[in-house]
Amino acid sequence: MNGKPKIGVYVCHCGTNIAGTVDVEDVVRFAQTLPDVVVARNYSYMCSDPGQALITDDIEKIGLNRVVVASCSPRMHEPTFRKTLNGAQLNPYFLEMANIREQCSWVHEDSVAATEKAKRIIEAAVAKARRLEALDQKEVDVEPSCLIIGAGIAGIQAALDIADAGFKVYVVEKSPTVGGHMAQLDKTFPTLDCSACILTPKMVDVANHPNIELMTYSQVEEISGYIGNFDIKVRVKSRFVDMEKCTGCGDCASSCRQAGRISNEFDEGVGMRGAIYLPFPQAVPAKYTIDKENCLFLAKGKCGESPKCKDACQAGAVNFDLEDKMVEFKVGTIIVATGFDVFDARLKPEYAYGVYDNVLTALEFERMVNASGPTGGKIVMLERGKKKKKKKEGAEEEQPRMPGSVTFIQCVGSRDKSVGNEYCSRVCCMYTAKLAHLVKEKVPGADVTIFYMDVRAFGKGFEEFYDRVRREGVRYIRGNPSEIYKKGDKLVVKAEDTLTSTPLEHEADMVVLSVGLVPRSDNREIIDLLKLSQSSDLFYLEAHPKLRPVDTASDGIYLAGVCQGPKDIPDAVAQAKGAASAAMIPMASGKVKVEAQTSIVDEATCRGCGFCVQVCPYTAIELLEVNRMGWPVQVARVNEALCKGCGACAAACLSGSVQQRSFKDLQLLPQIQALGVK
Amino acid sequence: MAVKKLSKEKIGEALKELSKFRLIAPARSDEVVIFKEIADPEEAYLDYGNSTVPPKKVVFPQTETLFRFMVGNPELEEKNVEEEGTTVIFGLRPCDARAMAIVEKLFSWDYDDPYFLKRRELTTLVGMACVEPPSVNCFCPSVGGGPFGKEGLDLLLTDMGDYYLVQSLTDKGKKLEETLASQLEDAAGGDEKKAEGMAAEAEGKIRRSIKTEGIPEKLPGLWENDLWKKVSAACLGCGICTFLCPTCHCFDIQDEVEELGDGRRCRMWDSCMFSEYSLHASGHNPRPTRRERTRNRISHKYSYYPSRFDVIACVGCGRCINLCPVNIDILDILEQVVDA
Amino acid sequence: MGDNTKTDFEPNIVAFLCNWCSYAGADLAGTSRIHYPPNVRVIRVMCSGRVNPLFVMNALQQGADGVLISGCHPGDCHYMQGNYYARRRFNLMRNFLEYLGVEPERVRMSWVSASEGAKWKEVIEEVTEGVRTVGPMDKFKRRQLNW
Amino acid sequence: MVDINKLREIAAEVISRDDVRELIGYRPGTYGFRARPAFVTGPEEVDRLIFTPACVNNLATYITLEEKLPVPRGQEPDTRKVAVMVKGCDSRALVQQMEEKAYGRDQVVVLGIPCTGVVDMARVEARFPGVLELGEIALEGGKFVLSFDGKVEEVPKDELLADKCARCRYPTPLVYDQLLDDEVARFADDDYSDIEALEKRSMEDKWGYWEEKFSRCIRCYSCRNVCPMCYCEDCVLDRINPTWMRRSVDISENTAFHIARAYHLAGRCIQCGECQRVCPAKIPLMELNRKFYKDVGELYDYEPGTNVEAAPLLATFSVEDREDFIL
Repeated sequence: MNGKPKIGVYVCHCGTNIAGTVDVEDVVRFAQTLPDVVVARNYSYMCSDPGQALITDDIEKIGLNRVVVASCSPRMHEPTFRKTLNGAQLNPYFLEMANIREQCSWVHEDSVAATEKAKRIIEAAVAKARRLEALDQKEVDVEPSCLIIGAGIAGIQAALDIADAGFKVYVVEKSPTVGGHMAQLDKTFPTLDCSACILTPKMVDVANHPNIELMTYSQVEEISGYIGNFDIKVRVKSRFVDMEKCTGCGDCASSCRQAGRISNEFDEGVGMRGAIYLPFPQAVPAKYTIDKENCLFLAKGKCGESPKCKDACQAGAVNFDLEDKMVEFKVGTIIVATGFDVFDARLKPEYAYGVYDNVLTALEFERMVNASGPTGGKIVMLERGKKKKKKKEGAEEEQPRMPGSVTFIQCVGSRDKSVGNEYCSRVCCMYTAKLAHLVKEKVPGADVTIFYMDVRAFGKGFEEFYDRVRREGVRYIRGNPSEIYKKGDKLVVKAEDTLTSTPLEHEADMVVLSVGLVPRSDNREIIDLLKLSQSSDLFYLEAHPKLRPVDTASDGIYLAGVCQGPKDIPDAVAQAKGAASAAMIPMASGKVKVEAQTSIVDEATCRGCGFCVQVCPYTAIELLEVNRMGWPVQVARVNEALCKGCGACAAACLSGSVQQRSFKDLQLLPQIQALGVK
Repeated sequence: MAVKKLSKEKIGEALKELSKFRLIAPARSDEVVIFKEIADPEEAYLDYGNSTVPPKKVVFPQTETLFRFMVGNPELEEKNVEEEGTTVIFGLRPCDARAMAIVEKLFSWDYDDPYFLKRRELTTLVGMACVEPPSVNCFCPSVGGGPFGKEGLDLLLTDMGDYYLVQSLTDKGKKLEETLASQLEDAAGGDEKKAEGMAAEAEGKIRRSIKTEGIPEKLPGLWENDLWKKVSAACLGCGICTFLCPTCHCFDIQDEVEELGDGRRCRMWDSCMFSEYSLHASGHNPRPTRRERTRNRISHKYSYYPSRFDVIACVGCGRCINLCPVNIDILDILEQVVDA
Repeated sequence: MGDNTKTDFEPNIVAFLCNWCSYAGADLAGTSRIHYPPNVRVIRVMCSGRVNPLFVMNALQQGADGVLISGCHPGDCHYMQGNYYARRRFNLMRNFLEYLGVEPERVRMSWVSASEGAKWKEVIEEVTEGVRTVGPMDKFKRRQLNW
Repeated sequence: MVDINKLREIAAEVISRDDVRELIGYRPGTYGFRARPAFVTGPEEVDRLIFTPACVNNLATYITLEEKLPVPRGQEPDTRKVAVMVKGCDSRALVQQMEEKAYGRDQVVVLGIPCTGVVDMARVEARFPGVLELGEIALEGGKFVLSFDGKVEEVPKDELLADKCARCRYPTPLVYDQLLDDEVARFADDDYSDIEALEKRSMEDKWGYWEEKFSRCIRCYSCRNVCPMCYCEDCVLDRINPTWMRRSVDISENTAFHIARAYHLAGRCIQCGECQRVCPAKIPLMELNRKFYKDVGELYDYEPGTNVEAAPLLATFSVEDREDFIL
C-alpha cells in the first residue's frame, strides 16, 4: 500500500501540561530509536498551527507515511490531527495517538516514572502505527428530515427552527398535548411574563406548520439505522375520539360519569378531570382524549345504558372502536427533548408530603397560582380528601380559606446525597422567589418565609429579582429543615438558622417544597431505543461537556432541554436552537461520512459458523453462500453502512477471519508485545 | 583389551561420574518416558521399552537458535554449539542410534550442517540392547538393523541380569570407558559370545517384518496408484508419525523478531504431514491433500532416501504404528505397495 | 526470595479500555489531576467486546505481570451489548487461568464509566497492589532471544 | 450390543443410495485389539464394517476434514451426503457442528449406535502387551471379554473402560436417522472430583502440575486435528500474520497453545475425549476441557452439543450473568 512505513513521532509539550512532568527531550531521543521511525520532534503545542505545520512539512518533505502524535487523549485531538494528515494528502487513518497527557503527565507526579511510561505508550503507538492501513472514509446520503421526541418548549423550538429552515420534521409527544412542563407554569422568572402567553403561540405554530407532522399521544417504538437513514416506527395511541371530527367543544367531558373524579396529571393532582378530557383549555391539539384505564365503558365494558360522552358528542367523534395506529417513516436526524420529572417529595418523609394536605410541591402550588388552574389562580388551603364528596353533594361550596403564612423549603431532592441527587437543579431558587412574590401579590399581608441552603441567583436579572422579593418582605432563613409536624391546625417547620446557630420551630399554614428536577422515570425506553449514555446524575450524556453539549455519542442524535440536565427556559430554548442547528448541518449538506473503522471478513478462511452474525448488535453481518473454488460455502459478510465498528465480531471469530479495521489482531498484538517489554 | 562389565549396583555411581558431562538419559515424566538432561542418577529410568520421543532431539533439537540479531549491531551473534559441551546419551536403543547415523548422511551430504555435525561430534552414544522387543510393532531387522545393532553407537550395554556387558565400539566409546574405569570391571570371557546368542534370540522375538527388496524401485511407479487415497483416508494430518520418527529430519527456519527489531533465527522440526509444509507463498500447494502427504512420507523413507544414500530412512522402531491415532500402519502400507 | 523482591517489584500491567466509558473515565482522571500509580499501560479499543480473551494470555506471555479489561457498566455499552460478551468470555478465561496456576490478581476486569475518574484511580490502585502481592509473572513468560 | 449383520445390512442400504457418497464406519485394525476408521463407497465393502468397544474414534471429525480441492472447470462438486456411524458422544459433535452451521442436517445420514462404553486402548495394551494377531473385545454383562491368541479373558468393565465413558451423560446418540440398537439409559455423570481437587491446590502446585505436562508437548497438533470441533481449514494458531504463538517448542509457546486450544473449545467441547486419547505425550487434555465444561455448566447452565437450535455460548449473554469478579 504505502510501502515500508516511514513514521514521524511528534511529542507535544502542551505548555507545561506534559513537559512539566515528562522529559520530552528524552522521550524524543527514545522515539528516534524505534523501528521505522524516521523523524521524531517535539513542540510546545502540537495542535497549534505551527505544530500541525511541522507534521505537514515532514509528510511533504520527508515522505512520512505514518504519524504518531504523543500529546493529549485521542478523544480530544484525534480529529484535529486526522485533518492535518488529510491536508497533507496522507490518509487520515495513518495517524496513531499516544496519550501522554490525560493518562500520563496529569496523573503521575514522579517525573522519572512518567517519562518511562510515556516511552512505553509511544512505543506501543509506533508498534501499531507500523501496521496501520489506509481506510476509506465513505459517505452516505442524509434524509432531509428530523424526528423530535418530546414537545415541551425545547422540542417545540427545535421543531420550529428546523421546519422554518425548510426541512421536514416529525414531532412525537407522549401526552395528549404539546407544551410540556412550561404549559403548567403561571409566570416565568425573573421577568414575570405569563408563561402561557409566550408558549401557546408556539404550540399552535408547531401544530400548523406545513413542514411539521405532529403526533401527540404517541410513542416511538422502534428506531433502526444510522445517521442519515433512521427508520422510525411510531405508535399513535388511540384517543377513542376521531381527531378529524372532534371540535373541542367539551360537551363530552362535562357529561362524563367520571367527571371530576380523576386527578388531572396536568394539574399535578390539585385539579380533577373525567375519563374523557382535555388536559387544559389551551391544549394543542384541542382534541379530547379518553383515558382508557378510567373510562367505565373501555375498562369495564359498561357505562350506564350507553356511554354519555358518545351521546353528548354532536360531531359523532367518540368512537370506541378506534385502534392504535403504527406510523413508519425515515429521518436523517433525531433530537431527543424528553424533558424531566419533578422530584418525588415522598422520598423525603421528614417533610410529610402526602401526609398533610397543605404540604405541597412547588409544581402543585404553581398550578394553584395559575389563573387557568384548578383554583382559578387563588391560593387556598387544600382539603385533599374531601373534594369528591363536596362535588357529589353538589352543595353550595363554602369559600376556601387563604393561608396566612406560606413557607418554602428549597433544595428538596437537589444537592442531597441522601436521595442520590448531588446536583443543583438550577431553577428552584428562582422559581421559589417568583412563587414567594406571587403569594405576596395574591395574599396581602401573608407571612412568606423561605428556608434555603444557598441562593443561587446567577442568571440575567436573577440577583435583581431576588433583591426585589426580599424587599417585598419575604423572609429568607438559612437552614435546612429537619422535620415538619402538625401542631393544632398549624404546620411546624423544625430547623436551625445556621447564620445565628439558633434552633427554631417555625409555624405556617402552608408549606411548599421546592422540588428539584430529575430524569424522567421512563428514560430507559429512550436509552434502549437510541443507545444513549447517561451521566452520573442519570440525565442523558452529551458527547462532550464543553464542546459538544448538544451532540450524543451517536452520530445524528442530539439532545435538547432538561433531558440533558437541569436548565431554565431560556437555556432550554438556547440548547434547542443549538440542537436544531446541529441536526441541520448533515441535512443541509445532504451527505455524511460514516464509520470507517468497520469490520471486514476474510472470506477465504471464514468457516461460516455465524458467531459474528449472532453477536452483532446492528445486524450488520449476514451469512451468504459463495463459490469457493467450485464449492458452495457459507461465509459472513459485513454491511459497512450498518457496522458501527465495535469489534465484538472480531473477538467472537475463532478462525480470525473477522477483523475490525484499525483494531485488527495484527495491529493489537504488536501493541501488546510493545507494552510487555518493561 | 578385555570387554568390560558394569555391575547394576554401580550404575548410580557410573551415572554420577558421567554427569560431569551433559548427561541425557531416559526418565519418566508421569507415565511417559522421555530423554532428558538428568542431574541426579535417580532420575534415570533404564528399565524401559522405548521413549515416546526419540533422542534425535539431542543432536537435532525440536527448536534451536541458529543466530541472533540486535538492532544497532551489524554483527550476527552465532550459536556456538561447542558451548553445549560434551554430551552423553545413556541408554538409548540401537534403532535410535542407527537413525542418527542414517540422518547424518543427509546433514553431511552437499552441505555440512555445522549444528548437527558439531553436536554429533560432541555426543557419545551409550546404547542399551533390546533383550526383549520394546514393542509389538518393532521391525528393525527388516530394515537393516537389529535389537543389538551397533551402528551409530559408541558403546553398547547388554543387560546380562546382575550386570551390563559393556562393549566399546568407537574411539569415543573407549574414551568414555576410560572415564568409567573405576566403575567398570573386566567381563567374563564368554560374555561376548553369550551376548551374541542373546542377540539372535532377541531378533527371533521380533514378530513384525516386511520384505523391503524392490520397494524403493517400485514406489515411483505407484505415484498415481489408488492405494494412497485409501491408506490416507483416515489420516488426521497431525505430526505424530513424523515428530516421533527417529529418522524424520525435516525442518523449517523462522525468524522470531521482537517488536523493537531484535530477534533470532530458529530452526525447528517440521512435518510433511502438515498442510502448510509445502504450501507456497502464492497459496498453491503441490501436496494439497493427505493423499500426497502420505505418499511423500512413505516415498521419502523408502524410495528417495535409499536412492540417494543407499539406505532406507526407517529403522523399524514402530513408534509411528504404536502412536498413530487412527491406526495407520506403515507396514500395512508397505504390504499394499508390495501387492500393488 | 519473596518479600524483598516483591516490595521492589514494579508490576507491568496492560489494560484494554473501551473508548466510550473506561478510556473516557481514565481521561477524566487526568483532567481532574487525580494521581495514581504509573504501572498500567493502556490499549484503547472501541469496545470491551473487542477484547479477545486470548489477548490476556498473549499479554501475560509477552511480559505483562497483570492484565486489566475495563468497559462500560452493564446497560451502558455504547454498542449495547459488547460488555456483556466481554464479561462472559473473560469470566471463563479468568477461571481457567487460575486453574492453570495464574493468580486471579493478575487478571482483572472493571466497569468504569466516563464519569468515574475517581473509580479509575481506585481500580488502578487495587490492580497494581494485587499484582504486586503476587509478584512477577514468570510462569509462561516468553523467554525472548533464548538460545 | 449392536447386531453386526443388521449394521452391515443397513450400511449396504445406505451406501447404495444415489445421494450418499461415502459411509464412514469402523473396521478391524492392523494388529492387536485395534479398530480403525473405514471409508465405504460401495455395498461390496460393507462386510468389513464392525462395531465393538474397540471402536474408539470419533468419526464426526471426518465430515469436516476432507480437503475441498478446486473443482475443475465444467465439473460439478460432489455434494452428495456423507453417512456416518456415531456413538452418543460422537453424535454430540454432529449437533455442535450443525449448531455452528458447519453443514446442514440434510447433508449427513446418521447411523446412531447406542453405546455402552468403549475401552481405553492404552489400558488394554498395558494389561495385555505384545498381542499382534487380531483380537476381539466385547462387552458382556458388565465385563469386557477379550479373545486373542486362542485365549479368552474377562476383565471388569471399569478396569478397561475409557474415562470419558465413565462420565458419559449421553450414551444414546442425540441425532440420528437410524438407531442401530435399543436406547441405552444414562449410566454415568461427571462429578468433577478431580477437577475440583486440582482447583483447590495452591497456585504453585497447579502451575507445577501443568508445567510438567505442557513441557512434554511436542506440538504435533494431533489433539487439534482429531477434534471434531477444530474444523477451521486454516487454524488461526498456524498463522504467522498475526502470530498468536510462535513455532518454537518451549514452555511459553506450548502453554499459549494449550490455553488457546482449550479456550476455543469453551462452550463447544462435547467431551468425546479424542484429544487426550491421541496425545503421544499423555497430556491430560480433558482436564482442561472439563474445567471449561464444568464452568460453562455452572455459570451459564449451558451444555454444548445437545441442541442444534441453541445459540453458541460465547456469542450470547444474559444480563444476569455473574459479575462478582468485576471491580
